[in-house]
Amino acid sequence: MLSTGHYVLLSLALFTIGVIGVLTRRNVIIILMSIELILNAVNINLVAFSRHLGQVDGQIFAIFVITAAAAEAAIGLGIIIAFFRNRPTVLADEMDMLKW
Amino acid sequence: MADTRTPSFPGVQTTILGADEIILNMGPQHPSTHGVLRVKLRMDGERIVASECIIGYLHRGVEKIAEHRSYQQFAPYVDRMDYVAAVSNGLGYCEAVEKLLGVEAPPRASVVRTILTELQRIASHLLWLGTHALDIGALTPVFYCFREREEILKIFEKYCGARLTTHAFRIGGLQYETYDGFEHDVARFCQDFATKIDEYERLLTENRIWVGRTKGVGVLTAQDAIDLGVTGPVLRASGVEWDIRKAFPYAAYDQYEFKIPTGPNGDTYDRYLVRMEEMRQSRHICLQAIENIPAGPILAKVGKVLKPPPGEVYHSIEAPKGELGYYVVSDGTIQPYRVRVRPPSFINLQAFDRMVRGHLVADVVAVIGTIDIVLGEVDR
Amino acid sequence: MMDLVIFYVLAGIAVVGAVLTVTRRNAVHSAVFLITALMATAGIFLQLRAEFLSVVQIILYVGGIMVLFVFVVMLVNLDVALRQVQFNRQKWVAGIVVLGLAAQIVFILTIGRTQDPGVLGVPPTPADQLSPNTEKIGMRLFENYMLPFEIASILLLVAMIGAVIMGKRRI
Amino acid sequence: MATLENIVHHPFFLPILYGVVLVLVLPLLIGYLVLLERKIMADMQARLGPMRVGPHGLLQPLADGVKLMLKEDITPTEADRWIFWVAPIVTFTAGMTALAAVPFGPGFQVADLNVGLLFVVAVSALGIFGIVLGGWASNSHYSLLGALRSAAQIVSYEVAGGMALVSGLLLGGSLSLRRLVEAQHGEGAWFVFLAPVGFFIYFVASVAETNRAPFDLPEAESELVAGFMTEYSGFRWVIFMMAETANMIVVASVATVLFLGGWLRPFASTRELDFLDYLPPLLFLVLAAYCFWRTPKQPVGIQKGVMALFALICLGLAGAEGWALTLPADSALRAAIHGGFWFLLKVFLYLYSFYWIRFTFPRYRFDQLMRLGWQFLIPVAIVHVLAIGSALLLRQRAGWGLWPAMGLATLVTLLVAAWLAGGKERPAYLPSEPGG
Repeated sequence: MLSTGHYVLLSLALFTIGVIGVLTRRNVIIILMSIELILNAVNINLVAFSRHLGQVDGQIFAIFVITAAAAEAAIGLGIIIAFFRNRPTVLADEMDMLKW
Repeated sequence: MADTRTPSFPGVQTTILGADEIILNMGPQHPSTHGVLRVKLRMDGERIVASECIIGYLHRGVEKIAEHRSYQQFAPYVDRMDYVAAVSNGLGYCEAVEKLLGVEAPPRASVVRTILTELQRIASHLLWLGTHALDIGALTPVFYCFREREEILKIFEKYCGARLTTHAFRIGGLQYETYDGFEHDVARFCQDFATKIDEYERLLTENRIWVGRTKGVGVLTAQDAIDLGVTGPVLRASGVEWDIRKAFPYAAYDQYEFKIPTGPNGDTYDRYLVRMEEMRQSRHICLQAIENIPAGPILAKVGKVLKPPPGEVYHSIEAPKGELGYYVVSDGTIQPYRVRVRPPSFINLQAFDRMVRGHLVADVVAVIGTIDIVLGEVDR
Repeated sequence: MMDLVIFYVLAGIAVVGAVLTVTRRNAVHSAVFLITALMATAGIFLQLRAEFLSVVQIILYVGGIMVLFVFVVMLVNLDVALRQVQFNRQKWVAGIVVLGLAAQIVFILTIGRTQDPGVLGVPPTPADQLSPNTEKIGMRLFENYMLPFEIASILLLVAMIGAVIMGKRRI
Repeated sequence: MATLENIVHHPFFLPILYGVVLVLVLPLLIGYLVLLERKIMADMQARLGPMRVGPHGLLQPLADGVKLMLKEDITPTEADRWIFWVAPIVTFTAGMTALAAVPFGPGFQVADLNVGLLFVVAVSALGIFGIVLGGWASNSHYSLLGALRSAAQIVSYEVAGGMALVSGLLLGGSLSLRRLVEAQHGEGAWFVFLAPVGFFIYFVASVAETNRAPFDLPEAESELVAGFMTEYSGFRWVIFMMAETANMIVVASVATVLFLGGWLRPFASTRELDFLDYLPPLLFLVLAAYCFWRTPKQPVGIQKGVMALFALICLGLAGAEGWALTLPADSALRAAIHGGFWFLLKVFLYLYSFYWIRFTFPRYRFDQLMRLGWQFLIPVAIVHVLAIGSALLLRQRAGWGLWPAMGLATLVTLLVAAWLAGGKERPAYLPSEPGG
């Protein structure tokens, strides 16, 4: 039988991978993708406990998380596009100017 | 070191591509460059920053060939330039050489020439309408246009045996006498055609998408058009009332009554309307001409061997696409010393860059269609 | 038994997809693997009887956000970026984080379970509590979570305006 | 022991059976839809269309299939190989999966999901990935432009289409496709009559979402050669084409379920019109008679045979539809057979209108397309949703009748639409100065 622990472990695994991605990659877009991965891991957790407790509140929070993720992606990618127009690079450690 | 990836475009300051800029090669193998035109587009996203037409893929050296053929031998070659309006090409060449020889075609020949040339104008405009509409995405008009064009080509076939490269005329008059029932065929075509052209207009003229795609696209002001030497429907759509049939009448045009349609704005929509009206006027001319074809000889007295006196002559006619001029220089031998053609498509194509700048890729296609180029004529 | 197989297949796809997402050199490949991982997650939501959320995940995450990602990756695609060093020198930070999380897992698996099981000690409720899923979520969302819902819409509006401003060529 | 009985009653048996049938039948169906499209196109363009392979080109799809499968499969040298390879499959899978949830008749679907409609919409939207990735992986400017256009277009029109679906959902009160049809049976009117504006918006949006003319910009042949498919050839190209047709079937099915009464016969709740039940067998009988009549007129023996075969197929279908009539009126099998007929008929009519506008209209330009979507369809759709919601409130709280309430909602929406459309025509963009 499948316990809630399975889902929590999966969530933890995805979260860890996401964190490693954020911390080690240089490409900003992949960093953003790793953040999506982290948010996704959180969603799994929320939904798993929602199922465990028999309440839909967790799923509603997951919807809010997805909303936040959409907003974050839109803004983040907008910044990348705006930056790329001025300096054609996608590497995070080369984006070291405060103004241009 | 110049970067090979960033070719220079005439009139554009920087050669370095911006972050959003790409260079798109349209053609020579492309569904809507009407043959082997190659257009290099420098685009900001989908907007044209600059363009460059690259021609010559169909160059056959027609003008050079003329120098090694006798005057009659060269006549079939001109049919291969603007191959969708071969009759008009032949008329221009024959009249140019006639001018050089100082002979004039007999009245019967002139009238038949007028009828055939006007039919050819309708056929050429029909082909333009079909392909132009196809470029803009209307799939159906092209088949209707070919249906009517077929009738015209049948008349040509009955008259001279050829449909496309007709070689219908001869220096000094006509190649053949008209066949029995020629008048009847032309009259019937003209009667049917009146309703057919309304049918095309019903499909397109009021169509919101068509209007949206053509209005305000590829605007050419009258001054620009004159500066660039643009002629034909493109010039007339810009509001300049200039038609060689009226200005320097040739063949039998001075006997007939017709209007020169002009457009107010010089955009693609106006050029469409102008050409549609021109088809109506051509039909009108044909109907007038068919009423009274004078009897008489069809060939003026010209020798078997043409040996024009030394001299030079420029003669131009109003071909379907614009002013088609022939500049023929004779050195007194049986071969022309030099023949230079002023092809309307080639000159009109110069307006291309002016017309597409600032527009989108989709408009490039509309503009290529609206100039109505034939690459055989551009490249010669 | 069937449940377990389905879970392990989906979880495996998700984890492998996630690993490939953060290790691929080409950002487009990363996006493709992220899509795979997200689709697997949608499957897991389905298994958790969250049909509505599963579809929302597909529509919003995969069909919306990831399209945006792919779009941007294609716009800023640089051949140069492929040849550069892909990882920075923060490996030790990442290592510490991983170690910390591993410690947490060990804690949950051993001490946590025996000493204070918390909610995990409560037996899971039967699955039919959550259905009809869409209706339940709708009622709960508009009865108890009206204010957060409105705030979320304002957040989206702000993000939309921000993205438009950011994307405009000249401000 | 797994006897036949056990297998048949296994919960996965019917879904898997439907799945297999779908996968086997669909390519054939798509092939014949393409033939139908070509025939309709030919008819509208004053020509004959395919006539050579089989009588009246009836075997053309098979010939095309064989030819395309044997064609050389070219991968551009600079292409991103595995994405290039996987892209058509993604698109096709998405279309097929969406079809799985479509009920072709009562009880005649792979799965009746609680969130059926959302599922269909969500999964069919995934097809865009195949297009975008395929266009990117081809490493060609035409493909890339096509892919970018496609992504922008599909995402934009999904908003309008989704809003239009919501107006239907409000009337039906469920996301389950089956219950949506039952709701229309209950109301006694298809939702297309109750919310014509919603249907119209969905129709336009579905044309745009499936990249059909006049919105076929991602593959506009006169501009972008073939858009995202420029570099594809042979079987992979077929998969893209099949996916496009499968997507058309999906959007047509969604429209049929939500607005056109699904598998319901016209006037399903009017008992006096029950004689309409005799229409399906009669229709097939007429078709069969026509085929038999044409059979001796075919020039070659084998063509006679093919024509006779098609006549027999029609006869068989007529027999099946007629046999279903002999079953009791409430029999599930009868409902499934006749429901399937009406459903497919509606889908074909919907597709016919796709073809019709394709051969009539020129193509939009990209900025015009976007303006139409964002500045006209989406506002109108939002107003429509609000109007329908208010009308339902009027019905519930103020006791209005169904028709007056819906009529008012439609009127309000049409007024707003007229106001939006009547605004001054602004140029979509200003061409920058020459030489700039």
